[in-house]
Amino acid sequence: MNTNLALLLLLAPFLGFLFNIFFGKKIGKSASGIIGTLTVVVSFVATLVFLLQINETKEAIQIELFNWIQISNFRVNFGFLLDQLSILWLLFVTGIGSLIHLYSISYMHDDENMHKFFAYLNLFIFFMIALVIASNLLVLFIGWEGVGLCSYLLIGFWHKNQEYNDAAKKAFIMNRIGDLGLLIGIFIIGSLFSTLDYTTLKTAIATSSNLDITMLSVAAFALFIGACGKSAQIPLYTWLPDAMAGPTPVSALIHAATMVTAGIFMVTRLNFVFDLAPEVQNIIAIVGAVTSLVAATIALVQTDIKKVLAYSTVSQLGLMFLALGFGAYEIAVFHVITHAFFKACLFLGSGSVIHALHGEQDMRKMGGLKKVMGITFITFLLSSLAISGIPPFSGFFSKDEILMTAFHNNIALWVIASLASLMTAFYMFRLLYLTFFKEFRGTEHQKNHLHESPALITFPLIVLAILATIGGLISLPTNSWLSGYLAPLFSKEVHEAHHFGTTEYTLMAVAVLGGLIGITIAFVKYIKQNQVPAEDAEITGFAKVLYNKYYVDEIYDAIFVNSVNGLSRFFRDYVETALSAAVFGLGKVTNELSYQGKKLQTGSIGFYLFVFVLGLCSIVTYLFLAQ
Amino acid sequence: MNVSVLLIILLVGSFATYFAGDKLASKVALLFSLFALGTSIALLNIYNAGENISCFKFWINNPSISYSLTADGLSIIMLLLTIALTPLIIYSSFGNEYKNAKSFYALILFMTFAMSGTFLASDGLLYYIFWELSLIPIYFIALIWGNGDTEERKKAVVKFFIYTLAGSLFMLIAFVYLYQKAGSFLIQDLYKLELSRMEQFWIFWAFFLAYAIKIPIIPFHTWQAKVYQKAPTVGTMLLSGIMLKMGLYSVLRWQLPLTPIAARTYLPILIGLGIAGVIYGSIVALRQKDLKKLLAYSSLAHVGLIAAGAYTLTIDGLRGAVLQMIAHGFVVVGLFFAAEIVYRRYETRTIADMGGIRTQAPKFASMFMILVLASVALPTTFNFVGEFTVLYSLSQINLWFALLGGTTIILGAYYMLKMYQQVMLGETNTKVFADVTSHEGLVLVIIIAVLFFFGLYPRPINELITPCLDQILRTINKIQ
Amino acid sequence: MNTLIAIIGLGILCLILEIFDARKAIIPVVVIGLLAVLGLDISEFNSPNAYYNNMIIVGKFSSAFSALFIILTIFLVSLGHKFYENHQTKISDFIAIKIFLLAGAVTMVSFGNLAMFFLGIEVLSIALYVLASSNRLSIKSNEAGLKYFLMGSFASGIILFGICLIYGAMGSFDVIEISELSRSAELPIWFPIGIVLVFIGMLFKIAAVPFHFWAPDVYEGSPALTTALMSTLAKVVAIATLYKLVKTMNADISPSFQLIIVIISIASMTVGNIMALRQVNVKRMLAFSGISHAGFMLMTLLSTAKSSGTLLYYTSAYALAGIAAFSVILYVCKTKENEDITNFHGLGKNNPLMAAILTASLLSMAGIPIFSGFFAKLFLFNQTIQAGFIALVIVAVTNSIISVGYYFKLILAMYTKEPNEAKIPTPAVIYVVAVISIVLNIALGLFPSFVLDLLG
Amino acid sequence: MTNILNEIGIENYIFLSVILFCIGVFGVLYRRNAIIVFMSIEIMLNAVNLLFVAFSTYHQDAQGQVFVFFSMAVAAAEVAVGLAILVSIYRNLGSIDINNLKNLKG
Repeated sequence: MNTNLALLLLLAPFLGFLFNIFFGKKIGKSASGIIGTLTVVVSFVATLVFLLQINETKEAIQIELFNWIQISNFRVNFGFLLDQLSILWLLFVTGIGSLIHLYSISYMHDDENMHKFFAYLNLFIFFMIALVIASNLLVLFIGWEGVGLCSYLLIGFWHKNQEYNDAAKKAFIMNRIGDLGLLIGIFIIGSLFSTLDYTTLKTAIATSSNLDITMLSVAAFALFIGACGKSAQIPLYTWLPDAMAGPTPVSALIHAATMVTAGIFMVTRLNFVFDLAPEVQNIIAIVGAVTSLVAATIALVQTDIKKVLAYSTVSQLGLMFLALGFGAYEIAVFHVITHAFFKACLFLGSGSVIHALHGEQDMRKMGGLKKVMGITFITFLLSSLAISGIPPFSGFFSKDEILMTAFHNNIALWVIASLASLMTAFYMFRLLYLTFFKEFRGTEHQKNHLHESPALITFPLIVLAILATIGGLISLPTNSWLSGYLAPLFSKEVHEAHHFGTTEYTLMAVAVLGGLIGITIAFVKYIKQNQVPAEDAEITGFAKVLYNKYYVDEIYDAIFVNSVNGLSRFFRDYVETALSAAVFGLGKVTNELSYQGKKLQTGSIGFYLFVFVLGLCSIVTYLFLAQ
Repeated sequence: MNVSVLLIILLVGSFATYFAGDKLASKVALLFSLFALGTSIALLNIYNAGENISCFKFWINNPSISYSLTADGLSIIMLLLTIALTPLIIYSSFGNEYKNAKSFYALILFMTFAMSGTFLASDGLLYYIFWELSLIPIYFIALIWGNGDTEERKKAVVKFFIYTLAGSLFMLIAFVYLYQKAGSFLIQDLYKLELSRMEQFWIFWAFFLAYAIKIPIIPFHTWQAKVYQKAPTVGTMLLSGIMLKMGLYSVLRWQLPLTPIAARTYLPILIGLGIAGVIYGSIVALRQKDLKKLLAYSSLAHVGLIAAGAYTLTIDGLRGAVLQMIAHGFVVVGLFFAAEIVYRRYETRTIADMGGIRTQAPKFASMFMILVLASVALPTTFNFVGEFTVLYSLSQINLWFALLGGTTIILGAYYMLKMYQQVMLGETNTKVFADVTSHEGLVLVIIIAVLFFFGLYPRPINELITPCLDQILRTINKIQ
Repeated sequence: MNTLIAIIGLGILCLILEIFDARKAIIPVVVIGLLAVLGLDISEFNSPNAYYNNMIIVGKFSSAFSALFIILTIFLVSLGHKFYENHQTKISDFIAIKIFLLAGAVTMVSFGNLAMFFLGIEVLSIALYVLASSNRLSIKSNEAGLKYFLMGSFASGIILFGICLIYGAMGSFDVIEISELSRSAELPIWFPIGIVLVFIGMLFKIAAVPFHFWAPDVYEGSPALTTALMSTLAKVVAIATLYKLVKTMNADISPSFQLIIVIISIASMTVGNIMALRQVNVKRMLAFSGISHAGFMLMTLLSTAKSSGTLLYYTSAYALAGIAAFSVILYVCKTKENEDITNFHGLGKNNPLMAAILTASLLSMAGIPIFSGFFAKLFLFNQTIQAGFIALVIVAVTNSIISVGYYFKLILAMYTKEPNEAKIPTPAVIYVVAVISIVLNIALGLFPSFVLDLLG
Repeated sequence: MTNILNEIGIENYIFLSVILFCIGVFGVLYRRNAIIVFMSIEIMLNAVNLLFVAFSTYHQDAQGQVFVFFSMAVAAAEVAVGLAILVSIYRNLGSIDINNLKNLKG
């Protein structure tokens, strides 16, 4: 029963993919869209069934299908593990997934290759599910690489534009760098514990007496590198902003709600490994905090609506890693969920705006949309409040808990994080004001065609907005359903959230205050003083640095890409030629010898006979000397 | 019924093809290759039933050389690779018109015959004879039906021939020397030898020369790119799909068991060379202007990894190497065929002249994409299984090896996707590009199917090869 | 012995046939006659015997090699049919000379007495002088004749002197006596000198470095058919004789002497191969390849005890390949004034069979498997390594790599260049000879034991 | 006979014929006229013949003298052929200087 249901859950989107690839074009756009959506809904329903099941049994469901890879000291099965974590993850993957599918039916309707789009989306969902329900690291790796592939395909969906293709390629390769780290981690774990299976691994670690902590820490670090790749942390974050080249639903689904959280999922999954490597946890915390700040600063000055959201995503992911770094896994998960709600909502909202403006993404050419696009505006406002951590919206609870944990563990990081969230509030409302308030700054033609998006687009917005608002309920500071639900996963309980004193309240107040400050600054700047961000040319000073993302891409190009290409050119032009010259050289030498040798063959009998006699004499004399 | 039936079929096939005349040649060749495929599968069943399909006859009594073919898991799997790829390769060439087709296809079958022999022979000299025989047909195929400027082609092909021959002749000396010691060329007798360190080192390097040039391991690869580029695609497929596996197979079958001490002593150097090949090949591939040359360098990188795996002397390394050999065999044939498909339409192999194909040929685009992904070892493709196992074995030797070897994951993705982008993506090309014909499609689909099937279920192959590889490892460890 | 008589009888018969003006019949008759003689020879194989108090000693060795010589002669004679069609009047002379040459050859391998040895050499050589210069009107042929004659007679002078010194030391010409004596007491100093002089004279005949200079010029100058004869029959005879000489005269070669052999063989193969690389005239190229092969064959002298089978195998493989190659050359260059490589352009298109045969024979010479050339080399290396000369083998291998260079130059010319004129019709007899010889060559490759074990 | 031999000593015979032989050799090496080269070769052969006779007396054995007949006959045959070649060369070239014969080389 479970097996079949699990297979249904996994394979439904895959069937959707196959169907859309082969027949999508024939059955027409809407049909393929509907089928694509339905398959995901099926998975969602299946997930719900599992959720109910596990709520009563509290028993993780382990399913082993068949033996896949055979290594000397262990074998890897195709297997699923449906426990609290994976089901939770599935819940919002499939849930938000189906909403975004729904949204895309209308959003992508003008695209000739809509069926392909849905095929890819389905494929993505399939791989994401595989990643989540994997029972061992290698099956997780399948999903891990699979979602990377899908993001490649979807970023480069409009493949006629080579810039998009470059972005897609960049995303894939950056992910691959992470994947190498993940692989190394897998190798070490495999050779240390002779298993890649979560459950056996957990018991192995728990029981084993003499753990090689250093190797384990290396493994943990390698795995974290993998997480950095997927979840766009320093130093591998640069692909995510470029990934905005893809259609907006893709950004919402893959690059905000689901795929980018795979890193957090993996770390949470292997919490028992990371718990044993405190140094690595510190690194994670620091990286997370720094990332969140850096990304936030960049987001302050971006003018492309999606870019702002992208950097905000990076920044939020940073916060999640901060939490992971402190071993507060369920808090990170909590923020993942809330973030999924409001960030998806924001992206879809921006999508609807872009839709209304026929592809315009520059905030400087927007404004005053709240009149025409009421629903979009409201949903957008709600989720902006959520992300800025204003109570009682979902973001408030999750972010607040992260900050608290930070405060309890490391004040410095807490300061950084708080700064980041302050900036978050600022740039989100900057975006909100520039987009929806004041007068429209676009072309006349656009102005005349301004319209609220159709229901298919607004419905998901509404749902997500509601979730973004009330999402906090799942883990209220005092009694958290979530931490109770996830408790079986974690070895050591995290108690900070429970005893609730004055410090906590002050922190809460500070956080909220920060959010409000940010909002006010934005209000003063863009409503009162009615500023509009300067044209690219006019940007100067530190703002220019920020606007150009600290020139990180340029630096990477200079250091890595160019050097590799230069090396390649050098090898091709010099080393290769030299090597083959060396081989040909031998032949040339012999030929030359032959050429010289021909001169010996003078044709004169006298000379021939002379050599004859010479040879004769030398042989005879030699024999004499020998005797 | 024993394996020599297979060889007979192929040999007869090659003559039959020649006498069938230019019209029928390709069909006859395909027929015979399929027949051979059927037979080999039948043989596989017999083997799995536990019966003996080896064959042994005395041939020359002094020096004692015997016609002895031994079929164990390793030989059979390599044999199957050869026999399975041949019909694909022949079928893939149906789109082209070859002048004097009868000799062309006859040579292909003859080469298959020779290569199968190499994989089966368990008498050192018989093995060497097949090894050399396989060189002649490819020489003529590349020389006569090759493309590009004749003079350059001649240079490349002759270099290739002399170079490889030079390598293998030293192997011959090694064999003769071993014969002096053992009084027989039979592999089991050679395995029994107790060679001194010194002898082992000499013999090891003699073998290494032969194999390093054939595989090729850097810095002995200089013949490769040019020949792959100049040879007709069919020839390139034979070379990269099967022939270079001969070298790797021989490492497992002959070099390591015969000279274990040397192998252990040089282990770091050899793995280092392999990995250097991976990195070097990938980097050089980045900036190739010619599609076939790019693929040539990519295959240099891949075999580098395989060689590294083989030289780890661990069961994982050997197993991974074999799996990767087969996977690479299929994927590289597929990629070269894709290049050929583009060539058929655009008459060019220069990457710069391509691009914007995907919009015109969605089917081809998707299949090509899958092949590209397989060659960068995306999980669920066969290549991942092999690459993972090899990298794991490397990590067991030293984590750094795994790390450096693992760069293939990154660099491979880089140059392959770059290539794909330049060849397929971008603004719709002005030149029309007809989508794949049914038979081109069939070839690609078969290859893809194989890659995915074994990518998800490599078990049958594992079970076939593992006992034999264990045996080899035992031989290695017993002696040292 | 009967073989020898029969051969001479055949020679006389064909002179008589001319008197009765039955020139047309000569070649068929001779071929049939030679086949008969071959049968006779084989019948003698298992009945070793000595005649005229050890003047002639017929044994396995001699009759096996005589059989090879006879077979080669059959090929050469039948090739003559087309070669001499434009001067039919002299055909009987040419054929007769060839047969007498064969007689000389047989004498050389079956001598039991230095006198017979000397006579054999001279009969062979004088016949060759005539054949070399047989094309009276061409300066090249004359020059070739004279060069060969002068140097040849000089060499035979040396040999004669050597024989004389041996006789002086031993007081006998009988090889068996000599070898017995040589084992026993301490010898006068001139005995080794005598041996060396004879040895050197033979080295000249097989064209080993540094006594090889005549070969390329003579091969190039003399008529193609004669070249064929020289490079196959004459060379094989010479090496066989030298082998027999060394084996019978001093079974145990002194290390210093071995060193000389090693050096000469290395020099021969290296010089031969390297010089051949840049040749444009095919005959000349094959002359140099012949020199290098002489170097290979010399390796057999390092283990005379049991290498006779190997020598027989190597010589037959080499000679058969040579016959095949030359029959193609004859066909291609029949109408040309020279044998330059350009004449072979596009042969692969014009006449695939001929091209294939030439390719096969060249591959055999280069030592590529299943052609007997490979096995010949293999057995040779095997023996030499057994005798402990691994360095020599390595040099030899390196050389066979070089040799591929020029053999393949010819193959490339046939298959990659465009033909410069239309296909010329092939006389059937050439086809027959070429095919038979190459088939024999491959057969030898597939069943080496047949020849290899003849001499146990 | 023998006593003469004993008085003179076999060595001297050997030296004599060796000297003769060498004269012949040098003649062959240094003279350019083909006829004279022939003659030098003849000198070599005759030196050997002399030595044969000497040895045969030394050993009290007739084989040596018989051999001399052989070698004479052979030499005659050789020269006959040689002269024939020479004649045809003279017809073609109008000279018998062996330095003119260098068309075949390289």
